[in-house]
Amino acid sequence: MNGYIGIDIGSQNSKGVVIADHSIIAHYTCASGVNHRQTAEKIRAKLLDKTPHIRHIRTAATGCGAKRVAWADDQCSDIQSLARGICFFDNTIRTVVEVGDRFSRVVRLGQGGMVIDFSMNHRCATGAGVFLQVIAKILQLDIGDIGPLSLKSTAAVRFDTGCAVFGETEVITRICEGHRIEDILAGAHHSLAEKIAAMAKGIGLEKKCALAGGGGLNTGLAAAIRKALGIELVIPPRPDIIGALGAAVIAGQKSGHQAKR
Amino acid sequence: MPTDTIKIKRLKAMYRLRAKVDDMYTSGLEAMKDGRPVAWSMVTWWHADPVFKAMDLEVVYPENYAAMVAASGKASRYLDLCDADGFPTHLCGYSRINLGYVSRMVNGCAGGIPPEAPMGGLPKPVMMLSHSMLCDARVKWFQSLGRYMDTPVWMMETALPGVEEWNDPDVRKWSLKLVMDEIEQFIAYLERMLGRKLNRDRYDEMLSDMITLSRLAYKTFELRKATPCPMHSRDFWSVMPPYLYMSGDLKDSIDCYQALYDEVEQRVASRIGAVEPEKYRLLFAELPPWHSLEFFDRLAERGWNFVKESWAYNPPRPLEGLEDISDPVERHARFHLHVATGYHADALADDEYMGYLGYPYVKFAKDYACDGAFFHGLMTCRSASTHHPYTRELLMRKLKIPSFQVEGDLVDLRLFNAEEALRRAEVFEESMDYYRELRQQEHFPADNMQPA
Amino acid sequence: MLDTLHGMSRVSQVLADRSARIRELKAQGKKAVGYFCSYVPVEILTAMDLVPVRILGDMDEPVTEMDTVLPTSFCPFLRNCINTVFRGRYDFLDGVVGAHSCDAQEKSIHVWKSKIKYEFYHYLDMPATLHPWGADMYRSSLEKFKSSCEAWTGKPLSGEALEASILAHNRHRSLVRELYELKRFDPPLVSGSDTLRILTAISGLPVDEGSALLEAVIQEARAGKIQADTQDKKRILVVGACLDALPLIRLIEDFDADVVMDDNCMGARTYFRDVSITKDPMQGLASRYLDLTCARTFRETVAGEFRKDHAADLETRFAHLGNYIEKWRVEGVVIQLVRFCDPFGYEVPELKDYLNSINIPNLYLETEYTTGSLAPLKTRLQTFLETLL
Amino acid sequence: MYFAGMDIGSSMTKVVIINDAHEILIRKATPTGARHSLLARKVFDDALSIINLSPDSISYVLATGYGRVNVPFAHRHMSEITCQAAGVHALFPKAKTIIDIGGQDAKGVKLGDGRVIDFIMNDKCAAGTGRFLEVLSDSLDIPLADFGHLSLQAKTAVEINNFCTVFARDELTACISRGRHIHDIIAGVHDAITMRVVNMVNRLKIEPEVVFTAGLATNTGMVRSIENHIGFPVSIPDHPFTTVALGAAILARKIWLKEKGKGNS
Repeated sequence: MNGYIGIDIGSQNSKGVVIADHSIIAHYTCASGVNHRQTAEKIRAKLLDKTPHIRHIRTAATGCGAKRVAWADDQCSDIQSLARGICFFDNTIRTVVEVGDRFSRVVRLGQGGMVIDFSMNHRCATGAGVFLQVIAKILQLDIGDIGPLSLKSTAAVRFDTGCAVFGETEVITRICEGHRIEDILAGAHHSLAEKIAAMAKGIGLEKKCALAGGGGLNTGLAAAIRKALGIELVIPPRPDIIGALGAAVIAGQKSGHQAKR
Repeated sequence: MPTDTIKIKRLKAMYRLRAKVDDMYTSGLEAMKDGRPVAWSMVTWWHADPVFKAMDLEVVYPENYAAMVAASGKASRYLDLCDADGFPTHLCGYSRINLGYVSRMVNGCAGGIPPEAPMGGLPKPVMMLSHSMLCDARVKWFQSLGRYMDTPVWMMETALPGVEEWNDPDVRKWSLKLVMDEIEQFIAYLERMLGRKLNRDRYDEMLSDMITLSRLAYKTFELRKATPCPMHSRDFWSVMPPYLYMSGDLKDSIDCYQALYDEVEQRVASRIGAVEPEKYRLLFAELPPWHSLEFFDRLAERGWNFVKESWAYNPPRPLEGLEDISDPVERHARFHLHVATGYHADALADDEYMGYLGYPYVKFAKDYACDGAFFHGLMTCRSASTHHPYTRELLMRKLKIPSFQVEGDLVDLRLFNAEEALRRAEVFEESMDYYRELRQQEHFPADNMQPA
Repeated sequence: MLDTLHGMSRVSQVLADRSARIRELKAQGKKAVGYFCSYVPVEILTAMDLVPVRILGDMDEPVTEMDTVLPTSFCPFLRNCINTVFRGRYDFLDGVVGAHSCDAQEKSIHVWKSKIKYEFYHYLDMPATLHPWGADMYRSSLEKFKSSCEAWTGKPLSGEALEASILAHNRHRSLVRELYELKRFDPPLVSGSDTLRILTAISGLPVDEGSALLEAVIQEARAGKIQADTQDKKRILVVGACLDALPLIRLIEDFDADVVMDDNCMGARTYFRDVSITKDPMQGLASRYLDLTCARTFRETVAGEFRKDHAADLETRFAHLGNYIEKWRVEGVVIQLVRFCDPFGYEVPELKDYLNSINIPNLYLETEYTTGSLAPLKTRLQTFLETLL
Repeated sequence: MYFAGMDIGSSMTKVVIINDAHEILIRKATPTGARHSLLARKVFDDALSIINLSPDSISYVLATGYGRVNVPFAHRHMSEITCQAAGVHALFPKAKTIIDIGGQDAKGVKLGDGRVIDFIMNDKCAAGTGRFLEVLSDSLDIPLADFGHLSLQAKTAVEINNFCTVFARDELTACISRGRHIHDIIAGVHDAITMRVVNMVNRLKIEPEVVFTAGLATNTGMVRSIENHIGFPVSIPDHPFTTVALGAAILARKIWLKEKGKGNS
């Protein structure tokens, strides 16, 4: 059976996906580390041995490290792969919000995952997932726990820092002021969600709206973004691999086989 | 699939006009050497230029000079000096370069031109002309130089009536009166300073040359409505300074522009485009990244042709009946006042009130049949960036034309990330294609209107 | 009923909901006109029986509606004010008046007018200098403002009504000056934060109600009911554009200092200059409003003559600060600007030159007009105030 | 009599105790965890037990630093810039300019006989602070302590374009994967921090004698980079972490004497 590979080399985490016969056959994620060339090789090896029965026709790479994937047939932009990926998952979605480590993106899409409009944060990492990573680190908590913990808060604390890295100072000051950890986390999630909502309003929201990227795994952030946007959010089972999935779909399209779902 | 066949076809007549910008600086330095006075001036959109020329007073423009210092990557030394002297870092990038340059000139070189200054530098001025058009920086910048130099500053006012207000004859009357008073007072000031009277015939001649040159430039750029568009924005930015700054001999500039007009007309006749095949026709909002203009060649490889620029750098729309005004000062004043109010009537008819800067883009997008608009947001230039959110939404709401935003800055070259912008350009093509189909279905004026 | 309370308790009541009293007046058939800036001649609005309401921002509220209106690198105060308007906090306004005082305001007014419709929307063009021919233009611009108010209300504005309104506003301003006199005591009889709360309250009330409130508050202050407590507080003057940042004044008070005097639009810049009574009241208005101490006006001592006297220029532009510093025995000046403010931004080095020349320690602070952006100022303010020991 | 200065920094909590004759009895620095209001008391008590003094033998405790507001047992708190000035003046009487680069901010201070004449501070963007090195040390997993000697072996320092620390780190990761040497990368980060800090402190007109203190002063690479940039040598206190706490102790004594109305020291 013919299969297509999508590789997304992100700044923190990298993901690989194999699709065949309109469905996801295999996927693999690992830390991007320092050498992106090696990471791409590792993902490829893992995907190949997970799908021995597949004839891998074509590979497309995306993400900031895409150029390092020497053996990829195509390079595609992170925004196109996000749009194609979410459409593969559900083709009635018209807006997707992706919260990555370094960049948050909002894309409005039309039929077949075609990009209508998009925006993302530029020079500064404010509004991206790294903001929560820094805070989890200073509170000596695992990134996976801060979402659920933030949902236990009753009185979210005000968060104002512009710089993602200085979220840490703000956390320290809030701790000094004796606030509870859940309230501090809720404040951080709310502040991030607000920045993303402002960006989304900038290009207009069309229902149905989905949340993708690593941020989608964080239940607290998903709830905060729903509240800030004021509309329902669909979250795919593995929101972090949507970019890689989109790259695989593009590889399929480029090879003439329409990977329709 | 970039192919090297698609390159921007540069106009031959452009090169002579581009060279005229350098004359402005060489003539400024020569004047200094022979002891003739040199003035510094803000761009005044033709409010002061004929008077300067008629009084034979050499003029150089710190804004234009700062743009060249930034483009040649020599800005950081002057920016550091400006910061060290306590000026906030968010001020206009051009003014910070000039403030640093003067601080270096006065404190570092005892008033002489700093040796490292590009283009031979700017000589110490005998007077400086501020102007109230467009932004506060152009009012306060020369005043702040008082800390370093005892050079007198003259402030020239202009009226900036609102769209609805401009429709009122009283407002037109006193706005025109202010602009005329300012011209007369400026003439009186220069006469006192230079100790000689203005030669009114020479002033009238300069005025008519200025209007002829402006009309000829306007006619040339109207030809760019043709499909494919014969002249890329890169050529526009090269030929713009001679009429924006009225530099050098105006009659020579008129000849150069006539040659340019003929070449462009010839291209239109034989359907030659500046970019072939021309896949997308775009507007360019405000100031270009002077330091990385080859970025547009990379976009040309994708078939992007830039067909029209900001209202602020294009010649004003021709004003009927200008020639029949006998009083040169009134003719001059009406010509200048028309710059900022030229599109007010169109804006009012459309119930929009950002009559200059913003609204003209709606008219340009229609007349030049554009597929998209490129917005170059500048960190330290508010007057060139304030209207972007408004204009983007306006183009989408009125004409279903999408916009592409790239961040940059006047002076900090690192903020302009060409690679990242090129990666996103591919995605923006999908938006342009989508809305082009949408416009054709709903037969929006932008697409099916034949250029006037 | 709303006006049973008076003095400081009435101030707190007004501040709790600035629109409450305006809605009552509208119920009685009055109309409310919003404005941003001290350059809008409120005398003309009062004379037409319109209620002038100063539009203010909210430092605690995040700016969420501005993505298709104004960019982020823009005056954060104006962007915040327009954000509160777009969130419906000023839906009681019948009209708006904007002035070409600074470039940011001139542009935001045109964008605002394109997005929200009001019965009455006037844009007042202004010159940038004090040249006589500029003043002529300003005079015509004021006449146009008067005639468009008349057109909207359908009532002519008589000279007597305008003169009565000028007298009422002059009286109102003299009461504010009387309140400021109480701050010359040591300790001042009214704290900096209470002063700002009073000024914010009266900025949304009709002039005579504001004056009545001021009289009550002055009485309470004289009776020592509002007095700040301890003795050795350092006396600070805050210079800036429009400063309605109560949290900043409170931050200064946390470090045993008090804001005894200011030069900003909510305070002295607006209330320390009366309209001189002239045969033609419009001429009195024109000369007063053009000469306010805002940095937006290009002031040169020797306008027109062909020489430059920088020291004299500084005197012309900042002498009024020297007088305030002397009369209110100020020990330190805080120059507080919002980021992206050009008119005041270009003046910072020269203002510091002037203050240093009269040996007054000074500190320049830049905020983003959010409560969060004030937090990092704690260390700077405390250090500065400690240097005044 | 004894006087204590507590400096609650973002990464370290420091205590200095002096006697009436300005002799330093103890200088101690302990990493600040997330819950630092309880830590201050513990650091204070440990220090006392080391020099076996009882808490009530301390006549005056002055707290400073980010966490100064909630040190319940302090008599008073003052800003860390004022304390830094007093501490550096005690160690270097002729000092005129202080360059202080800590984990969370960078400061410049101009001194006039131990008093602060003028100061400037960056705590908005991490790129001009020690935080930048901590982020880099994390992703290269090289201890901060080695950064100094590693950077001194650099041939040509890397030029960093990105403003934001987060994006700069990605840029450096890309440099590594292109084979640039660790020495050049660390030297590049040192220069990036130095350029931003010196640009800022230039607003105060840097005058010798210049003292370079706080966290980064122990990094020999940073010292070299600063000296190259400002054009003259800098003096380094032997305990650069504790100069602020020392200043706090000195001011504690001064204020206590003033309040007691006793004769001068």
